[in-house]
Amino acid sequence: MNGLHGIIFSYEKRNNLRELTEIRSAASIPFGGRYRAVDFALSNLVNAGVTDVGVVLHGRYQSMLDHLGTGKVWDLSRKRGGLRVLPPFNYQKDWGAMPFRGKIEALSGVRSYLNTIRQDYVALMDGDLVVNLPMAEIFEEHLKSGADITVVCGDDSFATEDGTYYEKDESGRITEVLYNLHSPRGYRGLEVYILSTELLKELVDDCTAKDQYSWRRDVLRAQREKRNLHCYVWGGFAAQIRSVQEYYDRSMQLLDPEIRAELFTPERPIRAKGADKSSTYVGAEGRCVNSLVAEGCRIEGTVENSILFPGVVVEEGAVIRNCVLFKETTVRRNARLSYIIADKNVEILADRTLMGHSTYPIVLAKSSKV
Amino acid sequence: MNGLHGIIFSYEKRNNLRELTEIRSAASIPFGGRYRAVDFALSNLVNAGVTDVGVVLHGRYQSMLDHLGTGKVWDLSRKRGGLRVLPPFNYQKDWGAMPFRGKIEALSGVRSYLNTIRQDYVALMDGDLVVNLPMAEIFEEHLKSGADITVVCGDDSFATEDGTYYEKDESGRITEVLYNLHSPRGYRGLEVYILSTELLKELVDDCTAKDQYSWRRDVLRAQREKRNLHCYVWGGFAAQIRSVQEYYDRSMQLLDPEIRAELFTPERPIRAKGADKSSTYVGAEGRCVNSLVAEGCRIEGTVENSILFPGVVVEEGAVIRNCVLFKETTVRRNARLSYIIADKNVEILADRTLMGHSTYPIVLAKSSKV
Amino acid sequence: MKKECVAMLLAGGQGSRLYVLTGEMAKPAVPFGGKYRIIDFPLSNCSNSGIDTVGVLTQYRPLELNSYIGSGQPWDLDGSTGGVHILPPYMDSKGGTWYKGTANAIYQNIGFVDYYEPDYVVILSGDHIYKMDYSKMVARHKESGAACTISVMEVPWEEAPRFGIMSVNEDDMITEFAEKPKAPKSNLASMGIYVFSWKTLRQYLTEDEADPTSENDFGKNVIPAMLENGEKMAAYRFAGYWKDVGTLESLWDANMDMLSPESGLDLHDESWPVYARSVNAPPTFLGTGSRVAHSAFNRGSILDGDVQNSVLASNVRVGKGARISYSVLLPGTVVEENAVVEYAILGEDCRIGVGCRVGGAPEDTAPSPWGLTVLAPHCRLPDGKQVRPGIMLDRNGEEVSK
Amino acid sequence: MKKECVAMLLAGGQGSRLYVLTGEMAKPAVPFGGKYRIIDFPLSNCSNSGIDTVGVLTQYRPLELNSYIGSGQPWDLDGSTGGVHILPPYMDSKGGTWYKGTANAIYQNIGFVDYYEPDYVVILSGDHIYKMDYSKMVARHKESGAACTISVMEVPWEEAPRFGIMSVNEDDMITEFAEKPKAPKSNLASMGIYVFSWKTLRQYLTEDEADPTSENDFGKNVIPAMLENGEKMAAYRFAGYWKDVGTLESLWDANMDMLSPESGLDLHDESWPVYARSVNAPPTFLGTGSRVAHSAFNRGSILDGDVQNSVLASNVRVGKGARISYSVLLPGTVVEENAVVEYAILGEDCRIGVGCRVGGAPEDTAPSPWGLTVLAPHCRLPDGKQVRPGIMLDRNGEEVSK
Repeated sequence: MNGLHGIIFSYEKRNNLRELTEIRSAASIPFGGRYRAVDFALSNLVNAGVTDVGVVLHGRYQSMLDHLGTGKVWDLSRKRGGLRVLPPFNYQKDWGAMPFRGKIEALSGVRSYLNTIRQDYVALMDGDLVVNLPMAEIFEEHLKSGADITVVCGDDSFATEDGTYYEKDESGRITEVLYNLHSPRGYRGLEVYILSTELLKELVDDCTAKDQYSWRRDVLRAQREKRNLHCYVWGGFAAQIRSVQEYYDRSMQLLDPEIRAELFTPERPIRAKGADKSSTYVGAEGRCVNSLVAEGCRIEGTVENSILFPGVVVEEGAVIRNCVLFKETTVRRNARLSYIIADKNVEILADRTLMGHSTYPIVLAKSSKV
Repeated sequence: MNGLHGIIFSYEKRNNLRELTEIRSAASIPFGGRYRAVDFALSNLVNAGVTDVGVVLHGRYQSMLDHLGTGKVWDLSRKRGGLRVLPPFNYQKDWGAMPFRGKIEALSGVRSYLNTIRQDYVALMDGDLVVNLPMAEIFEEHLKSGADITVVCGDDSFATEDGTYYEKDESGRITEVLYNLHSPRGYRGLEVYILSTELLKELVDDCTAKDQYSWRRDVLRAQREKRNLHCYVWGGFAAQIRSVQEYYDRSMQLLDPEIRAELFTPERPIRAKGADKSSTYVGAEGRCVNSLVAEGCRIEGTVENSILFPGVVVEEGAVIRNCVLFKETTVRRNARLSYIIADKNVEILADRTLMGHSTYPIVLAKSSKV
Repeated sequence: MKKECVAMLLAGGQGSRLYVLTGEMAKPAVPFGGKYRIIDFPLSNCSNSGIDTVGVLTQYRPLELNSYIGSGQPWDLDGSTGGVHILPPYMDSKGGTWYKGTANAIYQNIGFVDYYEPDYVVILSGDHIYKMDYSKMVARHKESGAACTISVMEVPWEEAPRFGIMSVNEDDMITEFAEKPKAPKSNLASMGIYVFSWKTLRQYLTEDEADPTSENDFGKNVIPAMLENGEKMAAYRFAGYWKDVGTLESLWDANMDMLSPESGLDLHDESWPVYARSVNAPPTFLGTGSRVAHSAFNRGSILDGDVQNSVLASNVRVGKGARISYSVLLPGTVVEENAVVEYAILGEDCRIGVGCRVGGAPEDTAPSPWGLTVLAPHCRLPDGKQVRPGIMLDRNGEEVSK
Repeated sequence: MKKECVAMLLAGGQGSRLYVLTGEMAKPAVPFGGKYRIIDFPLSNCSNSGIDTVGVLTQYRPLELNSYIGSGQPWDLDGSTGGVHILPPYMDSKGGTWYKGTANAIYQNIGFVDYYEPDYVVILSGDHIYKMDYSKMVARHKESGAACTISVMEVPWEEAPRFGIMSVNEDDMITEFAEKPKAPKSNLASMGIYVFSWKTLRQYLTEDEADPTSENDFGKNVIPAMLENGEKMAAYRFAGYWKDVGTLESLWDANMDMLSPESGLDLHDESWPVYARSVNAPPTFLGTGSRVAHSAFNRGSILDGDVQNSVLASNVRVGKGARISYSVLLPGTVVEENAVVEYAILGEDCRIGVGCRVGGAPEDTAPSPWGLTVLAPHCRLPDGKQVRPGIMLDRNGEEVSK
């Protein structure tokens, strides 16, 4: 399985995440109690035996750099190959801080890196996709199908903002590529693609020469008849995180044991950085049910239907319902929270009450004191 | 010695290095056969027991990121403290890709990082200074002198482009701060400073509030009477690399055993990344004298008064005199080079002759084929 | 590569008083507190005290310990000079010998210590739970000019006969040492943590080795010899939490202590973190019908039952209707539905079948004699099985005696 | 954590035929080729062959080897699953035994191998210099359906009696094995590199251990037993450079080989890098009066003399007027002015005083018997000292016999 190379895109382009992406890119958003979104793409690749991964960065990527380090967590700290972080200034000379207009433009910016890829095939993934794909199997199917490009699609009821949708024939060949749909139909594209390294370079060069920058418009849609585009349908959990609402709804789905079992299957473990925290302690009067709780928390109050990241403190009498609390959130005595997403290091003072709604969860910005 | 924190500046501001900084910042310029300039500042700090170092980046810093990694080479990959890489977008929100106008502005951009410094004192150094300072001793002298700021100065005959020069009284207190001098006089500032963390934050905040950005103008010169500025004079080798000529002259100085003994004293080893290269081989007909030669070279021709980085190949009949050849330079049969600086991966074809002059060494750009 | 101070950690013992828990691993590798292993405490203390060079002396089933320690990265003990090194016995041209005693273990590794030319050597034990700043103890050693400094703590007078007891003068210099004295003259007990000036220790170790009657033990031989020779010996008073977890009961006690901050064992204190190599697993899920109180847990567990006054390690599963109380569950343990576990220590990857009953509370057992119930790692109880209080089972479910 | 293939590296031997060079370290830790240690070759082969789990079996002075291998990072053998592990003998509840033979060393570590549930185990030796893709050998093993595959190479017929010789059929399956046969039936010599199907090997190891008459050795016991039982045994032909460096002469030969690409030992080939833990030192300086030819050197040296046909490790100093030829200088060796060193191996940190004369060329020695001159690490020769060809000195400069 050494024939596959990974490229992960982590750049700002969707901006409905409000305060959550104020200080980070979508790919480094915390998810599921201890992960960053990009942990999923990285683990998906590594679990399929991929040894070389490039991460194309743009925008607020300090937290991403900190998070990735040398890639040791994913065993991508290697003498040959391994993790390659590709910040934007690597591009043509005076690129500056302009965001990319599309994937092609981003790839064109790292064109010389594409030449160094040792593998014959490339998997493209987005850093903000939360999924546990059997990439080895998908790669095998790609090889068998003889497709030019394999497009991985989801098959669940979730729509996503600004999604791409596909129609396919019985053989799996894609017949239509649609976007900007008011009522989505067909298979939701997960923005995961497999194609040969040669073809990728050819597409990037061709498009760049014509000042085309959009992967879905200028490659997938425009060339859907010329190229054999194959649809791989993934029936499991697959969350694209494009808005606060999607973030919240997808997080809450993790309280479903079946979805957890699927996303965290021990066969393909999702690897993440550790936290130097002690065990979580639930006090004698604490109550914590139907919740996903990371290490290092102290729960003396009540927690229901919530997700707690490491080091959250819930003091006596506090009540947390339907919340997602990031690292080091402190909820003081008798405070009451529902439908709240609290970013890192937020403090809720005693006796305060904050309530959002399931259709409009409230985001508390990093380090705020409420 | 845990009381000292290090901050290293690596940003584009001097631009006489021609092709050498085309693809990298001055701090990541190769020097001395196997080092990058920044290895010196990092090693100086680490050898004084400094455990926490921030590197303020700007400009073309991909090669710097690659070089620094997690800081493992300098034992700065730590759970607490260690190496912190500070790229520019960490700054106030819409900073973008504008270069800093000065050190104060750079520090102002990482203002929140300054708050996380655990040590009471800070050493500021430039990433393009090649030196082996006894920082522990300088720090001790700083504490004893009662100075507000200790300014480390060189005391050799070298001038540097755009240098800052100091005059001091007998007690070591600085009485004058000069720059833009046509004929330099006084002590040449090495842009190495020690001061308390509190004072640093105060100076940054004061200056920023007044839109002052220059450390030497707005702090050192403007406040030279108000503050106790102490001059520490370093009599040894200290190369600021601001122009190709300086780069060349300083490199050639390493052929002097005394200067090498000083810069590479085993008491304060300069640490650098390894290269996975085998031993260097000099052929039966090869001749190599008065030269500094890294590992993995193959020398079948003649090498005199030169510096060879890892993996340089000098074929039969080729003659290299007074050259600096970066990694993987290949000099084919019977080619003749003198006064040449060849960047990484340059190939000189057979029978070619290239000659610069000691007052105008020629730079061959990375990967060029001549 | 000169170092001021090197630590040598005695991790060699089989830990036979932990019985089935150490059947397959060395004592310092035994899991503790839901997240740690015992050796995390001395290693984290070293790291936090600024001691970056640690030798770990071990000869008993070191595989698990070796791979746990690895490069030392989790404890920041992976610097390019120093770091943590496992030191098994080895052969030289004259053949090899196993470690005969604590002093002999250091003696056999004089070459290792000499390499770092240390002024001081800190001798640590691999079976104590405590947080201690060794740099303060070394400072006390330097100030006092002693050849050896022993850390001591006050114990209740009635417990003093169970310890090595130090008598001290007004400067806290040791005047007398009595191993488990019937009539103790002091209540300052040795904690088995020593700082030696290396030159002096090196000489005593050499002499001790030459004495065929010696048991080559620090407490029994080296310390008494130094005292007898009139070496300056300082006591260093320690006041925080400290527990020798060399027995099943004390290991259980210490686990319970971590649930109660008033015990003095605070593992949430960020100024003195206790590091550990962590397991990769998703966060723990507490089900709708779960009831977890006064308990600690870690990653990867799924808790659907009742958990009271217990410490659960990673990847534990507690089924619906199951009840766990006053127990310590080591990693990977599964308690199936409606099983009851009380006052027990369950080894790694145990499985307690549906409706089993394991252990019991002292109050329910009287007047029969009571004790902790202990299951060896990988022990699998069939559904409905009963295991009385005080029983210990090996990995095949056979009863073994404590 | 299942692995298809695990490598076990036998690094246990004292290497007594390297005499003074292995007085203080295990044979695989002996420096080679100016930059490497012997063990770099099998470790790099593993890494380049995609084998990421390696057990290193050692019981002889492992300190240097341990700290050299460290976390395995230089060889990319520090993954979170697998990696390189030093495996010393250890004690379990029944006590401990030293490794009795190569097969017993593996036997004692069955638990380690089992942990990875491998299909195949590659058995390697710690004293061979060669570059080999083990994955091709494993592929041959799989294709042939053999229980054991042995790598072999053709040797000149006249040298065959010095080797373990394999007779093979038309499919290169082994039909007969003869240890150092006087009348060899084949010229295919065993290289001491084996691939076993783990299940089969595990069973043979257990049986071998139960046999009190066995020497518990692969070549003497396990392989013959398998052949006798009719197990399928495949030969894997290897054609590149391979040398057992178990003797001073062969170690010297192999060093000389690396100077000549025609020997087949090419260490500059980037497609099959040989990794090493490198020393931190500035580049080497060749002085104005130096004359270095047909020689190799590494970092940190200062060469002012004449160096011909020699291999110099890091941090060597050769003074003005000194002359080195046909010699191997290990790290840190200093040859003072006007000293002459010929046909010698100088151990680490040796010092050859001003005007010394060490060793000599065979042609200058005749008709007296000639031999390599070897100095133990740290041996310091006073100025003007003469050491005749064939002499070996220990670290105190005393003559010892080979």
